[in-house]
Amino acid sequence: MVNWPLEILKAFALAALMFTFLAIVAAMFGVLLERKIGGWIQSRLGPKHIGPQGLLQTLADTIKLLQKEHITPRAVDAAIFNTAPLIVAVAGLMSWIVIPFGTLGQRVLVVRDLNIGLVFFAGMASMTVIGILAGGWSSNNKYSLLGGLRSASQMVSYELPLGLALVAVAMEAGTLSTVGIVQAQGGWLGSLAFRQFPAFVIFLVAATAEVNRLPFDLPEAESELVAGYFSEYTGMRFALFQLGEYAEMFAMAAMATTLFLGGWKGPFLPPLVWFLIKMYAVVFLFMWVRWTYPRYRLDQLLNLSWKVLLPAGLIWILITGYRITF
Amino acid sequence: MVLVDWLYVGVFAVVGTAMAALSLGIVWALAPRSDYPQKRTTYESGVVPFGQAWAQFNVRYYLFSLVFVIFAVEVIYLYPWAIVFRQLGRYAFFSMTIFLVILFLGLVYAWRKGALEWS
Amino acid sequence: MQLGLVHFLILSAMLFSLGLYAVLTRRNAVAILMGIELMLNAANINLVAFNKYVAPDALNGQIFALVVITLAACEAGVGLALVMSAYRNLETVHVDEINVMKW
Amino acid sequence: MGQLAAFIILSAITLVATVVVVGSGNIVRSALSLVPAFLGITGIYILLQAEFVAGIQVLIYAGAITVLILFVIMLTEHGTGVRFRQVNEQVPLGMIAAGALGAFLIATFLTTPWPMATGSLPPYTASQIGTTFMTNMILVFEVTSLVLLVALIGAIVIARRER
Repeated sequence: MVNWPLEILKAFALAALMFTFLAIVAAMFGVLLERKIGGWIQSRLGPKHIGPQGLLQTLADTIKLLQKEHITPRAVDAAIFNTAPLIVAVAGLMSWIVIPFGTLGQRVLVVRDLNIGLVFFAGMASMTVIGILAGGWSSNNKYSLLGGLRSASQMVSYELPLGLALVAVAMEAGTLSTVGIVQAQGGWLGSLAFRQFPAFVIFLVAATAEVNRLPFDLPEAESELVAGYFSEYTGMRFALFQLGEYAEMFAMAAMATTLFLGGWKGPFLPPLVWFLIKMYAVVFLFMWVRWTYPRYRLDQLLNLSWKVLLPAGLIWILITGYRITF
Repeated sequence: MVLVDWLYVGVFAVVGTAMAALSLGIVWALAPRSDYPQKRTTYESGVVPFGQAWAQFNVRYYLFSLVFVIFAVEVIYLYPWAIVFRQLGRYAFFSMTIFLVILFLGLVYAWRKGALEWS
Repeated sequence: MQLGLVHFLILSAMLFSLGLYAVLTRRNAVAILMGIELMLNAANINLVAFNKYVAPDALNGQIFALVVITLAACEAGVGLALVMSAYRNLETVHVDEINVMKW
Repeated sequence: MGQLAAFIILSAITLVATVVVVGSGNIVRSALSLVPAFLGITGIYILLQAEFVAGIQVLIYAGAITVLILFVIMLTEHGTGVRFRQVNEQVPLGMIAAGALGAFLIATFLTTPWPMATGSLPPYTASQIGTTFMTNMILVFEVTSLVLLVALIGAIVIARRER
């Protein structure tokens, strides 16, 4: 029988560990990586002064954010105003439950291998939309409301191609559980990126849009609407939105590795190292795209999702089905 | 056992909210509080805010979320089929093709009727 | 006390009556739609509970719950389309003000 | 024993959120508290070992329908809606009717002897749901796609401005 108190204890420890891991790796290190890579691409240096090679820059930022005052504008719906960043941060964290990091001997390093892993992951991605709408609405500010609506309609339109890419992978692997999918992929050449290349492209494009990253970050673009849905948020609440966004970005990169690049499988290095290499490769791809492509206008952006990605996803599912059944 | 998996999910939600709220609590404890009316006005790039924020827009936002709901429902029917269609042979594939073609008609209709236009 | 079928039925009865209360007493058409969604959810809980306790061999209850979720999505879509077009023509979403048959 | 505790916590979350949905004056607050209500119901489905339906509930109800409702509220609230009286004059009547129905339902649930079965559900429901959909529920499956198509076309015709 399941020893419940032990399981609860393990769950608490794992949750605390995962949250700190995400706060440090995804948020702090991610932001630093972004600024460093941005600098390198634009042939400038990026943060350099705090700590060796600027490594402690985001740590200093976090400590600064912890001391900044929370300004709550007048006539704001305080309850929703405060819970919106929590929703986005927790949704970003919870999508990490189903991601397998690697194997230690026989055990797979995954928090819990849910057997509807992909559906759970898609569900958590759709929770972020609720947080963004709540934040946009409760800030009682025309710009944040508009930014919230535009960002929500963008994320909503890109959830469908994301779902279709997940379905294509589920068809190939025959299971919804992420660990099963990684085991279904062969070694280096057997990974799904080759057999499911269109689904891989759709997944990457939809993931970039789902996380509101350039070239799809119109709703919070500097040139557009002040600061989109979080223009009223200051200090730590703003940092929570950022934490949720970066955690979601890293989760998308980790999911792309798990589904398409063969997860932790690789010839020589230990599995965990392989997983991190592939994940950071995809993160680098996201960042590289950010600093090279111009921003899409909102109607081009929505047309791309509805008129290109969605039909392509549907047709690709039919092709995969045909290929597998015959 | 299935329940243990979802116990982890529940504990993750609770601990995640607690730690995020903890960080907000630290700020509430640490941060200075100097409160005066001008600071609390909503941010309008310096202009004094006028009118209601809830300016209502036209119907295109609704149409996008409507088409999203219908196709989200379609995607959930794809998940169970995707797992088992391999063992079920051809007719399962053909029945799903009919399903997808019918809904593709819906997408074409929405496309031609301008429900997907942003103008 | 073991978790039995009756617990789930009582919970769904409570949810159903709360949803019915919302439908009967709310003025805003969207709030009425929310009440209907709650009532549909209550029915879904019953379906899935019966499927587990009374007829566990075939998953008919859960499949029926999935179809009910689909219909709830369609109903919400069409209902809100009506609310949108009523709002555009009558400038109001309060149901007791929408009492003229031809706008 | 643990399941009963989990059931009590989950139904408490659901009922509190439902009371906020039903009773709140601010329409957006009641729309947003639909989300914890639906997530509580997802927990109930998990207790009933309906894992796939729980995943779908999160995806569709909490993710799609609530977003649709929020969009419509934001499009139809011209800022003054929040101060309008949200409740019509039938409150006492509505309360009595809903309370009576609830009491009647609970009474019938408690008294009828439910034919408890001894079998147990398969742990992984997603694949069996897929098989059942494709084998003996094939008609339901195809008709649902027609229903979706009709709902989509109907909603677009109603909502779109007549050019």
